Amino acid sequence: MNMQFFQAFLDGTLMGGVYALAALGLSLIFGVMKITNFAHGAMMTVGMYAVYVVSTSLGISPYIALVFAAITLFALGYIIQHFLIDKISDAPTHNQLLLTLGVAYILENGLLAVFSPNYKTLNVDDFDGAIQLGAISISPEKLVAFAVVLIVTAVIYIVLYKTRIGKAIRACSQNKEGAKLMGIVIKKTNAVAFGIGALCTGIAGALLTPILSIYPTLGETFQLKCFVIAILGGMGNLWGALISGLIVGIVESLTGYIAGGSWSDLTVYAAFILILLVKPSGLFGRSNRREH
Amino acid sequence: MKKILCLVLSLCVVAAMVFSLTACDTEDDSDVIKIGSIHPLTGSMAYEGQAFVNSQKIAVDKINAEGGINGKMLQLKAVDSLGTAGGAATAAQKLINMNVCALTGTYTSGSAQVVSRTAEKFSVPFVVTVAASETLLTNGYKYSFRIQPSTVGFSSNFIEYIPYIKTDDMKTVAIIYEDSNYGTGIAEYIKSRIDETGLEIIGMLPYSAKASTLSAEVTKLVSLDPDILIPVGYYSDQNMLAKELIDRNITFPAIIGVANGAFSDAKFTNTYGTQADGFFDINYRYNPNSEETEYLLREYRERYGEEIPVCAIYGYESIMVIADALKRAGTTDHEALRNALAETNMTEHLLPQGAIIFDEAGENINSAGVLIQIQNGKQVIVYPKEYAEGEIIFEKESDS
Amino acid sequence: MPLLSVQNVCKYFHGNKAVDDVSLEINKGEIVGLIGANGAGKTTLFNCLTGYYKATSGKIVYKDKRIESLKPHIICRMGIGRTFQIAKPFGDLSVLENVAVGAYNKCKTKAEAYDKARQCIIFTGLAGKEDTNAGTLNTGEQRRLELARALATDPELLLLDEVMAGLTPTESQEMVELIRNVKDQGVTILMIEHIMPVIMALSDTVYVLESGRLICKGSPEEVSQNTQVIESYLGKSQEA
Amino acid sequence: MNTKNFNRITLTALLLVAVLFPFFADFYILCIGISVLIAALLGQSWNIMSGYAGQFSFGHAVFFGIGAYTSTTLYTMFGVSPWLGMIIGALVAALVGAAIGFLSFRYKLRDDYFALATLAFAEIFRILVNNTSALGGATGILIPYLVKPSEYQFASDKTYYWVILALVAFATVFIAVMSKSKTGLNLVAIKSNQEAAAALGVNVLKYKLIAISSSAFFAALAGTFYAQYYGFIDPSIVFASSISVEAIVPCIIGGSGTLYGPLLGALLIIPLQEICNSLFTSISGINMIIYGVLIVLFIMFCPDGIYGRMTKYISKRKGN
Repeated sequence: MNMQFFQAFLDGTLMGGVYALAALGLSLIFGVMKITNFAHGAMMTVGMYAVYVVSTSLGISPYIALVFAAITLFALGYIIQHFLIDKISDAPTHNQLLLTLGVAYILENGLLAVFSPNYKTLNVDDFDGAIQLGAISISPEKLVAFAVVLIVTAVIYIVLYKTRIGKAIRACSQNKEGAKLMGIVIKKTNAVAFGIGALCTGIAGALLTPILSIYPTLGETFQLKCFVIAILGGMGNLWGALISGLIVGIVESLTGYIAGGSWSDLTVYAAFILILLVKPSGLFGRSNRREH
Repeated sequence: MKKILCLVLSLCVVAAMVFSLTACDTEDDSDVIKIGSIHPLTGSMAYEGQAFVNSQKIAVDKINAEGGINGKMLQLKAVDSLGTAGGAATAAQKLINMNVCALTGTYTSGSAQVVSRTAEKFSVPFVVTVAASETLLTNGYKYSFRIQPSTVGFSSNFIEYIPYIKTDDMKTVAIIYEDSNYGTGIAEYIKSRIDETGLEIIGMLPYSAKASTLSAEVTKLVSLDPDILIPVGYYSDQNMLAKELIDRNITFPAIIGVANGAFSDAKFTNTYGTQADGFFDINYRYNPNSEETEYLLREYRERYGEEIPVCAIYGYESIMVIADALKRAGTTDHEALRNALAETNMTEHLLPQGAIIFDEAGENINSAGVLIQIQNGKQVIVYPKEYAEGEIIFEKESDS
Repeated sequence: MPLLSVQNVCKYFHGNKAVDDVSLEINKGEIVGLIGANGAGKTTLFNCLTGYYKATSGKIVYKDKRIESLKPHIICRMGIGRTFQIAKPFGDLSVLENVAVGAYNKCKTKAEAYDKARQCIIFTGLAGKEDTNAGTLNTGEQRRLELARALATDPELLLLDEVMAGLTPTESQEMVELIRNVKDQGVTILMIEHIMPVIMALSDTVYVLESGRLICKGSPEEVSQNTQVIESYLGKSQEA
Repeated sequence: MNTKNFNRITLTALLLVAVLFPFFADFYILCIGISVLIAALLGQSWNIMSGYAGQFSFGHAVFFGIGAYTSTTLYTMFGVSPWLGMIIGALVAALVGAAIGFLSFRYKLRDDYFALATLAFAEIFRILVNNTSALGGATGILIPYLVKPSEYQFASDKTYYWVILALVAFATVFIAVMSKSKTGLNLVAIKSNQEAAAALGVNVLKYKLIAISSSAFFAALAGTFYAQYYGFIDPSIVFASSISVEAIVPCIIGGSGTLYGPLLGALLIIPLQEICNSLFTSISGINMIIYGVLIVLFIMFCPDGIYGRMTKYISKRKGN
């Protein structure tokens, strides 16, 4: 194929990485708590504002400010789980869903009230234009974002598979009753898991801050996309989320290139429904659909 | 029985609440004139919505400082439309219930459609701040007026101005536009009249204003390689587009925005400085020669700590138009005010156009966008001549 | 000719053989017991018989008709009723309404269905609880409700999945009586049970499952003396 | 006084109050009354499918939008009276509902997954209509302004109020009758446990389809009313996720799976939202924050909804 096609492919891949990280948080939260978090987009925006504030007030690079965003979001996620969602863990699905929607309203409009609705653009001095490789140009912000995504995913992997708390989280996601019997404190584990999920989303938001003009409801636009990716990858499946993030990014980009951006979302949603119907455990999940 | 009892009990609680609703907003102050303002103050359009209200406040304060209208002070009543049609309709009725003399609003076209109908039902004048939909005033409403050009107006301006920009070797056009009402309206209209310009459209690229990246679309533009690129969209998405073009060092012989939410905004040039030099935009703007303009820009900057978004000048102007009509009508009676508005012939205003005069449908007959070019990191009006701040600079010398 | 005949039925999950080449026959009017350790595949077999799982291979013939690929509600309408190991009352409905859901299966009108439901409630000893919310019943009552609902569908063959689980000895005794009464009404019964005395008291024939395979068949006495059964099932359960 | 008579008298009295309400309310309160009833109709519609049958929809805007678009295009293009259009729209929505339901239930989608699928369907419809110029595309459709009761346009909002009140009453009576019938029992049984329901001979797929179709039917009625009352529709208005949320919130706040829950919920939440908008104008965003806090508080402390909570409270007191 021609170079432009390859360019679109490449851009899709890089953007897909960021989607993947955002969706990974959602996937983790669903995997452990079995909760569809409708505040996910809003949490992402909180991450963006956190980077913006820290970066502009301290005059530091957004990539350093990212650490603050991560910490903020971890705390936010921990609090939301500990004080709100945990209290209604036995309630029917739709109540939990509506609760997270209420949280989304609070977060979004909190940002609106505090920061005004004005668009904020963060200028990154670290970079000067795109990197040109022949006919191909690569946005350095996206390249760095992609690298950070890979690093964060690797770290999350290590945390989940090598540390005690990580093992506890995985145990909870597989069998809550069993985990309880093994002496795992479910409440705390859930809160940490939600915190990590929020942290992923926050970092994803932070990575997008240098690329986009941010405003309080920006995260909404990523919400459904995150659901799509998380389900495509199999809820709770780390590598599944990463790969389907890339797939969604690429599909979106190529549709945009071939048919125009109006159709990108349509393609992604249609693919989503198809996957839901045909293989609800995701592209990479084992079929563990409840049989009873 | 107990179920019904529950029902009755709960109903009582709710009824008490509803009556508390009626209790608020019933302050009696007959010596002020209230003007209603309906804009999205929350949600994704909140930035522009709040800017309208801000500029309206400046206008109200200015009129009051000069003694008000026939001795009475103006008062602005701003209500959140929530960005939804239903929200806007409720807001309109609430304001009418507060005895406003006129309504203003609403930025989003759907809301404007609904408010104009409500205004008609209740016979209350409605002055549109900004809402570009070309169908807005096609229903024969008597009480709605629009100062600003519609999508058709902007697109006609494009057809009108293109000869001044076009060079002989420019043949092809690509339009990249956001796919709601406003972007689509402009793109389709330009397409329908493109033959008059001798140009040929080689690409129509709609995108969602909520897109998180426009890389693919830009890549598509590179492969189309049009002589003229027409981008139409809101601030954040067009900012994304421009960033992509600038970062990747992609140029076209001419980039001409039409009602572009970013190119005319001061934040845009603050962000990109001279990097965006050469970009054109056909858009609404203030008249740079007007003293009122200077006042509004300064006042806005002092009060709100930022530059006024260009669209918000229509917030200010809507109040001025209503004030002018109120003075002539000498009363706040809706019918009289409506007639006064219909007879508006306002020569002193801050828009780059002739007198503000409304036609039968309520459209401002002299409304027009101007041609702006970004030069040395500043938006400069280059056409029409009477408002021009500079000449068109052809062939941006790219030294990168 | 048997009422139900199961021929070489297999059910695999991800390659694990939950039910492995099981064949059995149930004649009209019998009570057939199905025993086996936890995880032996009893409930999986039930689920295959009632259409919840599709058997990987094999035939299931009920009254001369192949039923292995039919949907659960069709199988129910053909006259096979079942209860669940974990009682599943419809918590938002009253006891009467719970049973009526089953009764509507054969009854045309509302009056008919509710009549039938009341009869079944009285039959199972739940009289007086008609308007109680089904979610608030105790375990014993929930078991009776399960039975009442299944009976309301007018089954010819009733599959009972551990109806005694969680019952007190007195309640168990009453349940045994109840099942006898059901049989006396002409209903054929296939029951999974853990409690040996119950099986001994009720069954005409007993099948023993181990790791998905049928290892023994016979009268209760024969089975209880079979060495293989004692080793693999009874022996273990006595240890436990 | 016997219970049945008491119930009958009270209900008649309440209905009378509702019918006579426009004579006591000024037009602003009346307009809120209409918003309440639109929300109530959407809530009742959602109630059938999600409250009774337990199939959680997050995309009710699909049906609402189909109702609005069917009647409006039939009217503006072919001159079909919106009264007829409303019925046709509702039937079309019911069909689409059945199709969506068949796809989803056939493949055993449940809970969150089903909710997300409905959300995606709503988005797909929005994008499709947005890009279909025959349906007005992104520009939307403006309904001609003529006061003609035969064409579903009235001079007074009072008439609109009575129309939507009648629709809500229709939906409520429908649910009342349905919930006591075989269908109603089967739906609730499916919500509690669909395996157990199937074991009792309930055709789960069929009843789920009945639920989603009748739910879609009423949502579409609300859509047509919305179009006629406000006079303008575009894809971003009628297929918006805010419409889907408006269907869910009254039902859950009021008490899902109860006959009067959505009515109470709408009666509570719409005025509350309006009060928030009126009282907290100094800083924008505060109104929505308070709305969000209210939702959270309700879910935390009143998970069965107002109606559910009250019935529980009263039965407890009686028990003691």
